[in-house]
Amino acid sequence: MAFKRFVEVGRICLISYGRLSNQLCVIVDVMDQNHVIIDAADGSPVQRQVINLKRLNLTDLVVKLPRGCKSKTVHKVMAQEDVEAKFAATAWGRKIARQRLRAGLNDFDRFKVMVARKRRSYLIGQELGALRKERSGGA
Amino acid sequence: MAKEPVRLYCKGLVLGYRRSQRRQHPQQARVQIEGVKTRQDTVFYAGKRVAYVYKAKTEKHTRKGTLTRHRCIWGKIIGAHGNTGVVRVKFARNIPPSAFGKRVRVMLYPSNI
Amino acid sequence: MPFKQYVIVGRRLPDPKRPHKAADDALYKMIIYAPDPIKAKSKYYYFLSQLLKTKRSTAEVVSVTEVQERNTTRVKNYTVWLRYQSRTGQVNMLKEARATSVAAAVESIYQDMAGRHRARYESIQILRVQETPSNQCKRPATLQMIDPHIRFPLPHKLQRASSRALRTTFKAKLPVTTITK
Amino acid sequence: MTCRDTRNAKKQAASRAGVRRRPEYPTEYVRRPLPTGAKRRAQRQVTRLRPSLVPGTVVILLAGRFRGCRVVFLKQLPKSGLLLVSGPLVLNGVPLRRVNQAYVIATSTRVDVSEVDVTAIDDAWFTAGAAKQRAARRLQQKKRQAEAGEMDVDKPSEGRPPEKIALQKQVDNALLVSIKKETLLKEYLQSRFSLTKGQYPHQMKF
Repeated sequence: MAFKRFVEVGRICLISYGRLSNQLCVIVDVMDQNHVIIDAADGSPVQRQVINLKRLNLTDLVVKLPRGCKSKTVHKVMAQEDVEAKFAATAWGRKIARQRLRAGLNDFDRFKVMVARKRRSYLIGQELGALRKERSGGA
Repeated sequence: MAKEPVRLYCKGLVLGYRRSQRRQHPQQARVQIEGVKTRQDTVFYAGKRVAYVYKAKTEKHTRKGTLTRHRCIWGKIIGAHGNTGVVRVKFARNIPPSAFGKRVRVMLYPSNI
Repeated sequence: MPFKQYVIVGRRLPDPKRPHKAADDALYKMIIYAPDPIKAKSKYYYFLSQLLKTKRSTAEVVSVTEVQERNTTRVKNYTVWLRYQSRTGQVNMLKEARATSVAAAVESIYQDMAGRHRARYESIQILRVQETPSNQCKRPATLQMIDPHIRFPLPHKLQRASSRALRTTFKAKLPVTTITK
Repeated sequence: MTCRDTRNAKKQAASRAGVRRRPEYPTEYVRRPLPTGAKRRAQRQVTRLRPSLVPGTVVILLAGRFRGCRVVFLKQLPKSGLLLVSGPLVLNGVPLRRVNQAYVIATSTRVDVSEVDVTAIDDAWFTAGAAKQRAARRLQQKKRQAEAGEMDVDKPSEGRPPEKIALQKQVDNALLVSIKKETLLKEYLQSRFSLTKGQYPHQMKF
């Protein structure tokens, strides 16, 4: 199987450890085989920094960046390419968004989710029952 | 005892007394609370009441006047023990060693949320 | 502990018993790489004793200044000349490191020396550190990183819990470390 | 000028004016009882509530008969500092009740209580007639003990006085108006809170 995700300049990554975990960033330079320099979109809590690749998860997304470019360029490219939205549209991005949403729910919201879940399983059960009936009736 | 309709406590586990290699302090017990993994997490539980509920042979009168085999030792969380989320609990009467490895209830009160 | 770059100025203490010479007024300024000023001063006294006949009690440190480097988010290539006491004799070396600051480069050199040659901090003397343009680098390890279109996969990755609170002693599933994507 | 200088200057000025300050000490020891706990409490300010507790907050009761119930916090009672809460009674069976703030979790859900009039309720509202009720209960108990054998099912207790029932209704009706405005809020108040597997309160938001 060929590799699809590479450590390269412009690779969009997710930080996987610590305070900044699950924050999007982009590789702007490769220092050695274990360390890279990352930067992020404007307004992100991620500052330009050296990071160990152990603390980074590579995503499928890549943007075009000159190696070692300035933060200003990174901000511009990240905004232009709409990286945030592109990632949010992926399954991985949706999962993270859902986790964040779930963690932020208050007691009333949890109750509403519970009600919705019950409703869903009720409807599924209803449908399933109808299908079963249909089948047994046909057989 | 019938299962209560609601659980309003966290599950805790008595690990033992607070101790050093050769000395132990039965006045304080170490309790591990489920889901509490770091010292920062224990801040939420500081001061919370702890109940060690157990069954004894002899029945005793409750305040309501009924007889029951269940008894309870109440305690209070007095601080963190180490950095892995274990807490120190002071019980009204020192908890017996037979309680080690047993379940305690960490109540949600006194609440500060 | 991260290494820092210190500029240390010191001198030999005048000795009333010794005839005063013009050279006795000289101040000696050195750039020392060390984790803290205490260790830096120790290294300074060592180097000074190599230059002059002094020891701690006959010399003094006038000032210790930590050099705050600028632009520590740009990767640079550093060439480091060093000398170390191996088990058989003194060895001079030229090493290259990629880092974002001089101090970080020196630190990685110390680590490298410890790993490859089992050389301790005491037995290593950093002679000179210089930032080198990419086209003048020599070592293959540096050259392969200089490649403008560098691109490599991470074939062996261990997923770690994102915080201490999420670490578990036991796992339900074996971790998959060979990521082929 | 040092402090001592100032003091000396003052003394001199006072003596010049012919006034001599003389400390007055009682010659006899007068025994004055220290204020009792209740008095001291009365002197003190009103109990401070947590900032999360504002009138209208839905709170979860943590202990007692109604543990787990989600109820509405109406106001703080000035004298005791306790919270006045109401279920409302029709929704979850919790009547107008006093609770200590230590025994509730304040949620971030709020109910509009601007239309709810609870000015008539204070601590005395709860304690009035309590002594009478207690006495009646004791009497009944004694009676029961006297007729030990024949356990007559104690006749229905007197219940709450009609004016309390009326006020409860009035409060509940006003509350229900605003509760009904939000979908599922009624059901939410009807349900009980419980911790389930994998829920750790220190990680949860309320």
